[in-house]
Amino acid sequence: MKIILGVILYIVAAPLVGGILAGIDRVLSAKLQSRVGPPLLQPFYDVLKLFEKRTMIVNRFQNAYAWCHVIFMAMTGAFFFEGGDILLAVFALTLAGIFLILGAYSSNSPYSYLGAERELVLMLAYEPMVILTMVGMYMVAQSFSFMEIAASQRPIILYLPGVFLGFLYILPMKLRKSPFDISSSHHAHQELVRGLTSDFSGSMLALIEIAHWYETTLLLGLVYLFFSFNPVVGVCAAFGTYFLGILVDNSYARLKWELAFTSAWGIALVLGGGNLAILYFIAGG
Amino acid sequence: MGKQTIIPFGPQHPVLPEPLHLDLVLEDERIVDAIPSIGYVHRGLELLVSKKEYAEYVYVAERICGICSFMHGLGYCQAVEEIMEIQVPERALFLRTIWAELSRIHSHLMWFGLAADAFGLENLFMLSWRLRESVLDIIEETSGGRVIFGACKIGGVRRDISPETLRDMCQKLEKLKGHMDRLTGVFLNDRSVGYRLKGIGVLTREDAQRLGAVGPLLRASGVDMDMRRLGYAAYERLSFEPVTENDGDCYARCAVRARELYQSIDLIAQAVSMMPDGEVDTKVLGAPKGECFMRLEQPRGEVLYYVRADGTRYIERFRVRTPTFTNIPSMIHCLKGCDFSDVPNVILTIDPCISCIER
Amino acid sequence: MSFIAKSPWILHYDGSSCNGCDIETLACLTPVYDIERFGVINTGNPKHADILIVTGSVNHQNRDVLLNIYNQMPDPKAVIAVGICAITGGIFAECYNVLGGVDKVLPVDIYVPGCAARPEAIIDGIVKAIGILEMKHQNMRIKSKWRLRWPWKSELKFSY
Amino acid sequence: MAMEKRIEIFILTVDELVSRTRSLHDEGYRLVQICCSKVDESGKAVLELDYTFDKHYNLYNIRISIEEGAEIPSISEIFGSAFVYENEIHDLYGVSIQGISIDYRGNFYKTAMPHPFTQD
Repeated sequence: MKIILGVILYIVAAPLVGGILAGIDRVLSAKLQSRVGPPLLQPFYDVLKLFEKRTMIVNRFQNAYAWCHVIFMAMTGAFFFEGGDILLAVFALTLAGIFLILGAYSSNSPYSYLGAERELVLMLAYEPMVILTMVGMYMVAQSFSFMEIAASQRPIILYLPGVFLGFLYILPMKLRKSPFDISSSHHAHQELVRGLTSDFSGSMLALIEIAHWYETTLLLGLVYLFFSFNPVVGVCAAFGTYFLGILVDNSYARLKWELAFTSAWGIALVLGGGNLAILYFIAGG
Repeated sequence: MGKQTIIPFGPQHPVLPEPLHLDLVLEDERIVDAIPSIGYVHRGLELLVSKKEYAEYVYVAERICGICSFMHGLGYCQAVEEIMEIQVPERALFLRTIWAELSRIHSHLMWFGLAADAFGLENLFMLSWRLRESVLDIIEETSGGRVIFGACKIGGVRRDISPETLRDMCQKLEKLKGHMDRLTGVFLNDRSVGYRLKGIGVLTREDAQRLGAVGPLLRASGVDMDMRRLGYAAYERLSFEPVTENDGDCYARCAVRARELYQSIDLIAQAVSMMPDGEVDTKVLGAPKGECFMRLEQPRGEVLYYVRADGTRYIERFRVRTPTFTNIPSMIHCLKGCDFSDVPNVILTIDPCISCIER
Repeated sequence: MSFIAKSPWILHYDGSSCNGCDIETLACLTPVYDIERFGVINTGNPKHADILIVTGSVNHQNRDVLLNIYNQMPDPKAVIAVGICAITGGIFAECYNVLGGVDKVLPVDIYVPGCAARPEAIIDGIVKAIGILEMKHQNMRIKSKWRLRWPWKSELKFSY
Repeated sequence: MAMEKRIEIFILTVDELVSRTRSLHDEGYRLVQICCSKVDESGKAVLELDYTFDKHYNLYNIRISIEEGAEIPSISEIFGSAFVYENEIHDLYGVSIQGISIDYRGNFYKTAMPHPFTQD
């Protein structure tokens, strides 16, 4: 019963947190650009407006994919925050991403097609680091369960500083922020128009936006895990990471997919792999 | 050989607000061919000479393009003055120079913003356009308009600038220099910007000359050519050296424009210090008869006007060859072989002005 | 008050303008004018846009492009004609290749005069267009009896 | 450097065009523009093509006169950038130019009427 209540609470609260964060992002970005910027609740207005709009679709599969995307994204978070297996959560997250890619592929527009291709490359780029993060957490906490990792009194960050830095590096890819907003960006001023979401409109776009809020919450939850020995530090670290993301977003040009791919693998190998190897030898020796 | 995809780029595209249409043939993400097609902005304004009198046509000439509007008006006026052998007062020549250089600063700052937008640095876009507003304020203060300001007319300029305003202008521009240092510093020194610009869309010196490139595009390839050296308006009496770079890539084009910003401020300061007193326009009587080629240096490069008049109040033939038109072959050349993600950078570093191309 | 009034997303199309009105439209987004205060985003994608801003007159070639863009925008939507060229053709009305103002092709809701239209005027036009969007939304609501368009009520309307 | 005063125009026939262009190219000239204008010569419409070249800020003009609808050779083999001007002249004036390196076949400008600049 407690779990079901928790899941419901998560499903309601996560998009609210994600939406507020998106609002903070837009206000802060505007301030960094010496503008006034929109109201804090602007992302909610946007999504509610999109529900008011008529939805134009290219084919019906698109709707199904958008729905699957948001459902799997919500489910992932539910697994994760209700103490499920983080490994399972990460695979469900990947699946949710795949549904969005399929949705973009299903429309015939060359822009969403290229966006989908780039998103696949990005997925290849960030996935190793995500897996390494999970492995690292297992090595420290001796468990894949979220509850047990969160409950462990060991400061995971001290054992996994390299993994944490690697995770920070791939975070902009997942959050669709500069320098890695290659497949789809918040500001549609790139060669792919809106890339992945070019062909979604109205309520389908709103669903994708909500899914993105779930994803943001989930990823910040993963950051929290590194600092879970002290909840206050953990929450501060999660928000701090997000603000760092905003800062980086505003100070870097968009990079190209080759660099995104090679650098993400390099960092996963050096920082992630190196960290795990040291941990293994220390633990073993 | 990979699968080929054809990406229609434009006419409505967020990277390039103007309606240029390009069919990009892609192999994976590499461009193998780019086929431009134009005509979305074509109005046929060269034919308007038969409907507007020669003195009235200045307004049309100014609206060839809203960015270098003053220079288009200036070029047309100079061509007609050349045919009619009008002596333009000294003061008017200096005022024309000042407005032309202000237009150049505003155009280059606008370009910096659009280029930043093209490589996804929104913050820099906002910064450049904020600086541009201060230049627009100066233009508005002196002429009354922001982008199309109708300050030029045949025989002189439409209004004078008071000495106090000129002094203020110099101070404001001097202050602007400090802000520009920050802006150009990011463009020229930031690592991620350099990654997007260095070695992209290289145009060698030979190719640039063969393909008829002009303006900053040509100067970035190491060719020293600047039509201001012809000495029109007051340029004859101002000292300056054309800015050149040798690499010919997007970064070099950025660097050329960055240095031209400072050059323009310097030229304005020189013009203000040498400003003579006197009238700002002469009376124009009669109608032009004859023909003339007139060349100017616009922010985008060399522009050529051809005016042929037969002694009536209507000009017989007016032709303008704009810099972007002659830069198209270079643009196609640069696009081939680059990545799809470089397309906005390459197109923007040519600084395209589509309404100039198609008139 | 509906949410469309809080987040009007614009799409900018340059008909055959001289760039004067274009750069002023873009200037609206930048720090001095900052139209994002009203929740406006320049989307660049017709499928996401609520307001179509057209600068410059219509000619034979961009007529179809304009219609295509308009048809790809989901309802409710509004059209703003910015600048004298977009209203009547302006100084170019006599050119052989110019059809005239945007209203020859699309139903225009707001006319913003000027050559070039000043950013203040453009912002005013967008704020007025928000009122029109809201009215159109009310009409849609009366027809469909739904306040929100529920996601499963989408229609197959556009295909390539 | 002084302003270009009265322009020098060298009037050539169509046959001389390519050879003169080639020699200018070899001398290091650059193609500035090609311009077409319609003139009335004693009641007969004639098209005048101006080929403008530049070297060290000095203009060099070649002018050829042709009748409407006549054929002329392309110089785009010599000056790569000539193809934009030649396509433009073809679309706006209806001059058929043989052997343009990138030939749009009348699709460069899509205008309301064919060859608008020759209409009265």
